Amino acid sequence: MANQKAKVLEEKCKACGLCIHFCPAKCIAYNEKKFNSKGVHPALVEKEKCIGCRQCYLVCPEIAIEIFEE
Amino acid sequence: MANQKAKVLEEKCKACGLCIHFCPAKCIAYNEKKFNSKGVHPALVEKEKCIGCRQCYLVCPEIAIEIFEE
Amino acid sequence: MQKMLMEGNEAVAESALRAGCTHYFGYPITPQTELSEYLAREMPKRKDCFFMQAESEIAAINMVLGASSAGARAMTSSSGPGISLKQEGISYIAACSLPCVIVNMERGGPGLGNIAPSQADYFQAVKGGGHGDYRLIVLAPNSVQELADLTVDAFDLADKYRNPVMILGDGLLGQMMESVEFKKSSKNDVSKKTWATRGAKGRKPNIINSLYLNPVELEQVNLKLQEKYREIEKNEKRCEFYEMEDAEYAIVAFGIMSRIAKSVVNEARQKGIKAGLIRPITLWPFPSKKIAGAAEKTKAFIVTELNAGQMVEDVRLAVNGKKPVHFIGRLGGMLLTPQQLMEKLEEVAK
Amino acid sequence: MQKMLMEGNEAVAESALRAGCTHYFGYPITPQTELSEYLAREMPKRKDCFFMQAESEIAAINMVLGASSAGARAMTSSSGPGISLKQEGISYIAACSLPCVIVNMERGGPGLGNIAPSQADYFQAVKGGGHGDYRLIVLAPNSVQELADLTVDAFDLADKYRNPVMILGDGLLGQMMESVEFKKSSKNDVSKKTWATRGAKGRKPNIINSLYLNPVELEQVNLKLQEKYREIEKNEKRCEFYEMEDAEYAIVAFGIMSRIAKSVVNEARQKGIKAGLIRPITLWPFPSKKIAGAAEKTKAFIVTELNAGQMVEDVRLAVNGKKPVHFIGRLGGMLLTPQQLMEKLEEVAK
Amino acid sequence: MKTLLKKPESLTDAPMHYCPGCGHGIVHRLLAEAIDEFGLREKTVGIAPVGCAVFAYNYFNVDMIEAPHGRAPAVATGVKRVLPENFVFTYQGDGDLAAIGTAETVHAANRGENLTVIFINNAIYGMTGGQMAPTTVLSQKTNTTPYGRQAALHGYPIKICELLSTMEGVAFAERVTVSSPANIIKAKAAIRRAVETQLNKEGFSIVEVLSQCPTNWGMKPLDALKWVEEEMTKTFPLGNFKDKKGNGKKGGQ
Amino acid sequence: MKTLLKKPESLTDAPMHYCPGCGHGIVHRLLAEAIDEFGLREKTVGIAPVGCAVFAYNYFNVDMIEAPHGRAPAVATGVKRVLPENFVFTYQGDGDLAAIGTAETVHAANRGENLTVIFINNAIYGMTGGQMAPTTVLSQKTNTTPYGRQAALHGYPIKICELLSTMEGVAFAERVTVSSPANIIKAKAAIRRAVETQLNKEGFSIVEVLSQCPTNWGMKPLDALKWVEEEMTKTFPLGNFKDKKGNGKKGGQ
Amino acid sequence: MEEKIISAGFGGQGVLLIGKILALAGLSDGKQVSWVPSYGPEMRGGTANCTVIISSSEISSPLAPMPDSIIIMNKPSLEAFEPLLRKGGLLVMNSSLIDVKPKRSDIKAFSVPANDIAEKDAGNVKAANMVMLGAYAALSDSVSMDSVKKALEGEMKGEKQKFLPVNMKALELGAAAAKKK
Amino acid sequence: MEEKIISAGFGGQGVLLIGKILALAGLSDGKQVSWVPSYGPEMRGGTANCTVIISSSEISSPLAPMPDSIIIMNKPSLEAFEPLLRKGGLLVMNSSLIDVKPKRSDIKAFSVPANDIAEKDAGNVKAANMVMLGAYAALSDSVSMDSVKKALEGEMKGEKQKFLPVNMKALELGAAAAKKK
Ligand SMILES: Cc1ncc(C[n+]2csc(CCOP(=O)(O)OP(=O)(O)O)c2C)c(N)n1
Ligand SMILES: Cc1ncc(C[n+]2csc(CCOP(=O)(O)OP(=O)(O)O)c2C)c(N)n1
Ligand code: SF4
Ligand code: SF4
Ligand code: SF4
Ligand code: SF4
Ligand code: SF4
Ligand code: SF4
Ligand SMILES: [Mg+2]
Ligand SMILES: [Mg+2]
Repeated sequence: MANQKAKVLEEKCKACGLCIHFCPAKCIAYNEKKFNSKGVHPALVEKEKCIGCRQCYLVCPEIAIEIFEE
Repeated sequence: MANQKAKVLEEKCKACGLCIHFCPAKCIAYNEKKFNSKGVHPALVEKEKCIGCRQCYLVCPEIAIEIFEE
Repeated sequence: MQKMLMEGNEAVAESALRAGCTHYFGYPITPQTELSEYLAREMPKRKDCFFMQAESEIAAINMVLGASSAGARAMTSSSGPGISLKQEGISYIAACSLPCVIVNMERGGPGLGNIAPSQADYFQAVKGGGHGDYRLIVLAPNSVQELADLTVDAFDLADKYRNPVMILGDGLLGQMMESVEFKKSSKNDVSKKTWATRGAKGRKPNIINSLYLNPVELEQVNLKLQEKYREIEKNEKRCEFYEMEDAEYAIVAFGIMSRIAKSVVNEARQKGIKAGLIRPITLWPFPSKKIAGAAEKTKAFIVTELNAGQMVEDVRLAVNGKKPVHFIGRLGGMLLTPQQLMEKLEEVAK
Repeated sequence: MQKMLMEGNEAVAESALRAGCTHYFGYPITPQTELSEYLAREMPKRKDCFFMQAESEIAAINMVLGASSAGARAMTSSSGPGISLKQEGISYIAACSLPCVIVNMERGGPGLGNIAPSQADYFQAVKGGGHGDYRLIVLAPNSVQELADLTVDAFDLADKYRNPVMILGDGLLGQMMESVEFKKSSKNDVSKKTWATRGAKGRKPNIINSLYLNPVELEQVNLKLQEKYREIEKNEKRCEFYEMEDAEYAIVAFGIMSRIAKSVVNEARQKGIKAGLIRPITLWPFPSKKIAGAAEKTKAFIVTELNAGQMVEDVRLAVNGKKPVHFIGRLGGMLLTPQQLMEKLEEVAK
Repeated sequence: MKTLLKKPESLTDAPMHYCPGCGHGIVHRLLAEAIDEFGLREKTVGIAPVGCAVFAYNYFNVDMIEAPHGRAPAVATGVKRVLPENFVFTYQGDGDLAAIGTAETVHAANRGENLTVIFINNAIYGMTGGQMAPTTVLSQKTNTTPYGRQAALHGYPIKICELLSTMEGVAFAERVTVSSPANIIKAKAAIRRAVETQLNKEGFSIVEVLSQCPTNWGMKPLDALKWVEEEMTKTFPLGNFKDKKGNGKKGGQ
Repeated sequence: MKTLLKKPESLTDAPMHYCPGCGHGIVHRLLAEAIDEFGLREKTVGIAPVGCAVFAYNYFNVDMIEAPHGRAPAVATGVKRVLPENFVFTYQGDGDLAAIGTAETVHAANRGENLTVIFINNAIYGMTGGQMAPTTVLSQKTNTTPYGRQAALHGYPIKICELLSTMEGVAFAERVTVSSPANIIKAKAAIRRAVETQLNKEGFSIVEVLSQCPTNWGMKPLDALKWVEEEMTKTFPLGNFKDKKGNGKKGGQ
Repeated sequence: MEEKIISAGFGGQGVLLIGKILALAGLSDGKQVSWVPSYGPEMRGGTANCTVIISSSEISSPLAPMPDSIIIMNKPSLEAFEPLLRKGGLLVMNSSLIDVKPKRSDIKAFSVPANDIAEKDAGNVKAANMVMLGAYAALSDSVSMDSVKKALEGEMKGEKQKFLPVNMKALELGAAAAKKK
Repeated sequence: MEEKIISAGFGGQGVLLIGKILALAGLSDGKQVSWVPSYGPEMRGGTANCTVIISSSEISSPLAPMPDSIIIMNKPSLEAFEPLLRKGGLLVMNSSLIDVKPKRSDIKAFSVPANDIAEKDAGNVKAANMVMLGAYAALSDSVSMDSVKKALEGEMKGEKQKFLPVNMKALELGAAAAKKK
C-alpha cells in the first residue's frame, strides 16, 4: 500500500482530531496556518509519511478523507 | 367440614355452569323451575349432598356462592 | 348493480376497495370496528391488498404515512379517543402533502365518554386538532349510500390535492343499515405519484419531509399549503339545499342531524311554517358563501348539532350578523328529537 | 424581592414551584426544554417534590392525570407535536374535571416544522384539539413577568374550577430573558380536594372517571361541564386595552405579537393615526363582550397573529359584522415586523 | 348460621357486567381478597383499564381511577409518586397492556415503579367484540384475523412475563390461570406475593392471568377453560418468571 | 491518480451538520457503503428519525421519509407492506427508538417486519441538548438528571438488543461501537449482515451502535471514544445477540 | 306507507336479527328501509334494541321516537318502550319472560309465549325471536310473510344453514299463534 | 434612551453570552432589558445570534429589525446583519475571522481582531467573545463598564470561576483596543 495515500478534503474537516489520534504513522496534524470556512484548522496529511493504512478514512465522521493511489 | 355448606345467591348467578362442573359431590344443578331476573335458570345446591369443599366458591365468577356454617 | 342492505361502516369499507384502497391500518374502537373487520375479511382475498391491525392508533396513522409515501391509497379509521391520538400524525401527513383517507365515526365525549352517536369532534376535524396551520378536507355524509359515494370521492380528492381527507360520520351512521348501490369506483394511479418514495431509480431521491428549520422556508411551505387550501375552497365546496327556495327559516345541519332536520322541515311545511334545510356536505371547505347568500332571503337560522355548538360558529361567521343564528344541540350521545327541533323552530318563527 | 434576569421557560418553572406545584412530568422538546431542566435541578432539592422525564408526552399527560387524581398540583409542558400527542389525555382530564397546568410553548408547524416562535396552535388550545365538547382555560402571557404571574394564577384557576389550564406561549417568549420579580405565590390545599383518590379511609370510595355508557348520564356530565364553562366565562375573562379610549383602529393581538403591536400603536399615534391595542389575556374564555363593545366606537379591527388566521375568527364572532375585521399574519415561525403591521394599519386607515 | 366465605369487603355489591363464565370476575375476587387480607382497602388506589374491565371502578370498593386505554401504568406512576405509601394497582387487559400501552408498560417496569399490575391475558379484545390481541395465539381466528393469526402477517403472540422479566426494575412476574380450583389457588398465591412485593418496596410486580373469554372465543364456558389449559398454556407456559426475593423458579415448566 | 476510497454513492454531497467527532457521520458512511455494496441504492427507502439524525434525508442519496418522533418503525412498516421487494431501513436514536417509540419498536420487531433498524445509542438526547435517554447509564449526569441517573427515580438503562432478541420476530440483533478503526470494521460487518437479513426475508434486523456524543457528554471527541469503550460497554456489552441464520453467538462477551 | 318498528330485549335474544330480517324483507318488497341498532353496555345480558323503518318513500330520520309497532322480548324493554308506542300502535310481547300486562289501553297488544313455543314446539329456545317475528309479520301489513321467509333463508346460509329449519318452524309457529287470537 | 443590540456569530463562539452579560449589566444599571436568542439548526458550528434591548422605559417589542449596534463574530453574520443596522449605528466586528470590510459607509464600523487578541494576549481563544464585548462596551454609552464587569463576575461562579480571570482580561483588552482607535 505504499503508493496509497490519504488526503483531507479541507472544507469538510471539523477538526475533531480522530484521524490524528488513530493514524499509526503519526502523519496527520492540524494545519495551523489555515482556517477553513467552518472556522477551524483542518487536518493535513503529511503525504510522505502516510502508509495508506485507511485508519483515518475509517474513523473520520465527516468523510473528509479520501484514499487515493498515486 | 360436614357442617359447612354452599349456597347460591340466585339473583347473581349467570348460569355459567362452572360450579356445577367442578363440584366433586355433584350436588349443584340448574334450577330449571326458575328464571332469575337475568333471564336464566340459576344454580342450586343440594344441601344434603354438599361437603363444603369450597370448589364452587373458588370458581364462581359472579361471587354468587357463599359458604356458611350451619 | 343490485341494491344491498348494508351497514354504514361496511359500506365505507366496500367502497374503499372499489376506490383502489390497497392498504388499511387501524386499531379497534367502537363504533367503527365493523369497518376494519370487513376489510380484515376482504383484503386478504385480493392481490396487493393489505390489512393490518396496528398496535395503536398512533402506529396506524404512521403506517398510513408510510404506505401513502410509498404511493398506495391508504386509509385508517377510528373514533373519539383514537382520533385524538392520531393528531400528531395527521399534522405531519398534512404538512408532508400526503394523500390519505381518515374515517372518524364520532362517539360521545369527552374522555372515554360512550359509544353513542355524537358530532362533538367537528372543531377537531375542521379547525385542526393537531398543531400548526393545516386543513383536512372534511366530508360529512348523511346516509349509507352517501357514505359509499363519498368514500370514493375521498380517495380521489386526497390524491388530487395531496391532502388528507376525513370522512366525519358518527356511531349511528356507521352502524345503521340502509340499502346501498355501489355506483362509483376509482383507482390509484401510481405513475402520477412522481413524488412517492419507491426507490430512486433513474431520478433524484424523493424526500417526504415536514422539517424546515429555516422559518423563511417553512413559511414558503405554509404559503403553498394555504394556496392549495384556497384552491380547494374554490373547487370543492358541497352543500345541499332542501326547500330553501322560499324558506323563511333555515335549519343548518350536517350528517345524521340533517336527516332529523329534514323530517322537521317536512312537518313544519305541513304546519305552514316555511322552513328549509341547508346541509353542508363538505365541512371544510365550508359552504360559507351559499349560507351568506341564504342570509339575504331568510329571516333566521337554526343550527342544530349533536354537540355544544361547533359548526354554529362557522354559520355565524358566514352570516356575519345579517340575521339571527340560533342553536339547539344535544350532548354526550343523546339524539335531538324531531319534536325538540320543531319546538325550537316554532319558538324562532313566533 | 429583587428583580432577576430570567428566561421565560425558567420563570414558569420557578413560579410553578412557588404555586405549590409538586409534580412535574414531561418529555423534552424545543423550545420549552429549559422549563423541565430547571425543575430537574430544583425539584429534587425540595421535600415532596417530584420531577420525572416520562417516556413520552402521552405518558407524561397520563402521569399528570394520576398525580392530579391523587391530589397534587401537577404540571406538564411541551410544544407542537408533543401537545398534539397529549390531546387524548387532555380530553380525559377535562372530562374527569381534574385540575392541572399544561404549558405549550408553540413552535412552527405543521408536522415537525421548526423551533421558531408561532401562534398556530390557537385553534387547538381554544376550540379543543381532543375529542368531545370540553374547554381549557387558556392564558396567553406576553412577557416573562406575566409568564411568572399567570403561572401562579393557572394553578389557582385549575383547582378552583377543577379544570385543566393551558399556558399558551411561544418559543420566543419561552426563550427570551427579561427581568422578573416573583411576587405571587400559592399553595395546594389537599384537604379541600375531597374528590381525590388517596385511599378510601372513613368514606366511600372516590372514582375518577369519564365513561358514562348511558347517554342520559353522559349528557348530564356534559351539561355540568357546560355550566362550569359559563361560570368561568362570567368570572375569568381577562383583556388589556391600550390606548383604546379614543382609538379609531383597534389592533387585536395576543402573546408576543401584542408586544410588536404595542410598538406599532405608539408609532402610529406619533404619525397621527388613532390606533389602540386590544390584548386578550385569556384566549378562552375569550373577551368577546369587550371586543363587541369596542366595535361600537372604532372604525375597524386589525387582527394580527403568527398564523394563517385563527383568533381572527373569534374576533369576527365578537364583532358580528358591525365593523370590518382585517387580518395580517406570518407563518411557519416567521415574525411579523412592526413595519408590516404599520403598513397594514396605514392601508386600513386610508 | 355463620357465613364463612362471601364477597370480600374490597368488592362492592354492584352486579358485574361480565359474560357468564368470564375470568374477570374470578380475578376481581382474588385481588379483593388479597387487599382485604393485607388490610389495605383504605389505602388502595386502583386503576381500571379500557377493556371489559373498564367498570372495575364500580366493583372494587376502593378509590379508583379509570385510565385512558393503555395508559394505566402511567396514571399509576402519577398516583404512586404522590402517594408512595399507598397500595396502587392497575388491572389491564392484553390489548390495553401489550398493544396500545406497550411503552407505558415497558417503562413503568423498567423504572421499577413500585406498582402491582394484574394483567388479564384472554388472547382477544373482549370489549370491542373479538379482535386480535397481541397475545392471540398463532392460527387463532378472531374478527380481524378471520383466517387465523399468521406470524408473517400479524406477528407472534407477545409473552409479557418473559419480556418484562428481562428488565431490572421488575421484582416479581408470574403467569397463572383461573381455569380450575387448583389453579385459582395458585393464582391467589401469586397475587398475594405481588401485593407483598409492593409493600416491601421491591419494585414492579406483575401477575399475568390466562383468562377465558367464552363470548369472543365462541365457546361455552367449560370449553373455554379447556382451551386455556390445552391451547393457551402451550404458547404461554405457566410459572414464576421472576421473584427478586429469590424464591422464584424459572417459568415455563 | 485514482481515488480508491471516498464518500459512497449512497451519500449526497451535502455537508453534515453533526458536531465534530460525532458518531452519526461514521455510521452514515457504513450504512451507505453497505447499500452500495449490495447494489441497493435505487431500491432503498430510508426513514429518518427525529433526533440529531433528522437530516439524514439530506445525507443519504436514496428516497427518504422523515418520520414523527419514535414512529419510524410504523412508517417503515407502511412502506414495506406496499413495497415488499425494496430495501427499507430506519435510522433512529435512543430517545426515538427506546422512549417515545417503544411500542412501535417492540411491535415491528414482534411482527418480524422485514426491516433493518440502525439504532444509535448515545446515552443521551442529542438534538434537544442533553437530556436523559432511556439508555443513559446509572449515575450519568444529564440536563434532566443533574445529580446523576438513579435507578429508583429514573429506572435502569434499557438494553434494547437484549430485550428485542427475546422476540421471535427478530432475526438479527447485534451491538457494536464506532470507537476505533477495529470496532468500525466490526460495525460494518454487522450492518452488512443486517442488510442481508432483510434481503433474505428473514425478518427484523437491528444493529445497535454505541455512539459518541461529545457535545452533550461535555467531552472532547477522544475522551468520548474512551468513555464509550470504558463506561458504556459495561452496561451495554458488545456482541451478537441473535442471528437466525445460526452463526450468532450469545452477546455479552 | 311508513312503518316504524322497534324490536327490543336482552342482548343475545336476537332482537337485532328480528330487525334485520324485517329490513331485508322490506327491501325485497321494493320498499325503502333503514335499521338502526342500539346496544347496552354489556356484551351479553344487557339490553339491546333496534329501530326499523319500512317506507314507500324516502326515509328522512331513521329514528322512531314514536314507533308504530314494538316487538318486546323482556320486561325492562316493555317498561322502556310501551310509553313511546303511538296511539293505536301494535305491541307484540314475549309473555314467557314478561309476567305483567301492558299498562296502556289505547294500543293493540298481543302476547305470545315465545320462549315456551320455541323451546317446546320449535325445539330450541334460541328461536324465540323468530316466534316473535312470525307473530308480528302475521299481525302487521308492513311486510309479506313470503319476503320474511326469503330474508331468513338468505341470512341462514353456509355455517348457519343448519339452524334454518328450527327458525323457519319458529316463524310459522309465531304466525300461527298470532292468527289464533 | 433605548439601545438595541444584536450579537451574532457561530454557535459556540459565545455570542449569546455577550448578550446576556449586556442585559445583566443593563439591569444593574437600573434599566429595562430584554434578551432574545435565535439558534441555527446545529448544536455546534451553526450560526447563532441574540437581540438585547436596554431601555430606560418599558420595552414593547423585544425584537430589533433595525438594531442600533451589532457585534459580529463571523463572516456569515456580517452578511446577515450589516444591512439591518440603522443609519449611524455601531458595528463591532471580529477581524480575526472576517476578511472583508463592511460595505456600508453610513455606519460607525470598528474592527477588532478578537480571536487573535484572545488567543495571544488573554491566553484563550475562547475568550474572543469577551474581547468583542469589551470593545463594544467601551464604544457605546448603553452600559457602564463597571456593570459589565459585575455581570461577568456574577456569571462566572462556582465551576466556571476558574475562567473568570481570562475573560476579565479579554474584556479589558477589548476595551483597550477600542479606545486606541
Ligand atoms: C384510545 C382508544 N383506542 C381504542 C379504544 C377501544 N377499545 C376499548 S376496549 C379495547 C380493547 C380491549 O381489549 P383488552 O385490553 O384485551 O381487554 P379485554 O376486553 O379483553 O378484557 C379497545 C381497543 C379506546 N377506548 N380507546
Ligand atoms: C413528539 C415529539 N416529542 C419530542 C420532540 C423533541 N425531540 C427532538 S429530538 C429528541 C430526542 C432525540 O434524542 P435521540 O432520539 O436519542 O437522538 P439523538 O439526537 O441523540 O441522536 C426529542 C425529544 C419532537 N420533535 N417530537
Ligand atoms: S492512511 Fe493511515 S497512515 Fe495515512 S494518514 Fe491515514 S491513518 Fe495515517
Ligand atoms: S477525522 Fe475527519 S473531521 Fe476529524 S480531524 Fe480528521 S479529517 Fe477532520
Ligand atoms: S362446597 Fe363443594 S360440595 Fe358443596 S356445592 Fe360447593 S363444590 Fe359442591
Ligand atoms: S359458577 Fe356462579 S354464576 Fe356460574 S352457575 Fe355457578 S353460581 Fe352461577
Ligand atoms: S367479552 Fe370476554 S372478557 Fe369480556 S366480559 Fe365477556 S367473556 Fe369476559
Ligand atoms: S449533539 Fe451529540 S449526537 Fe448530536 S450531532 Fe452533536 S455530538 Fe452528535
Ligand atoms: Mg383481552
Ligand atoms: Mg440519543
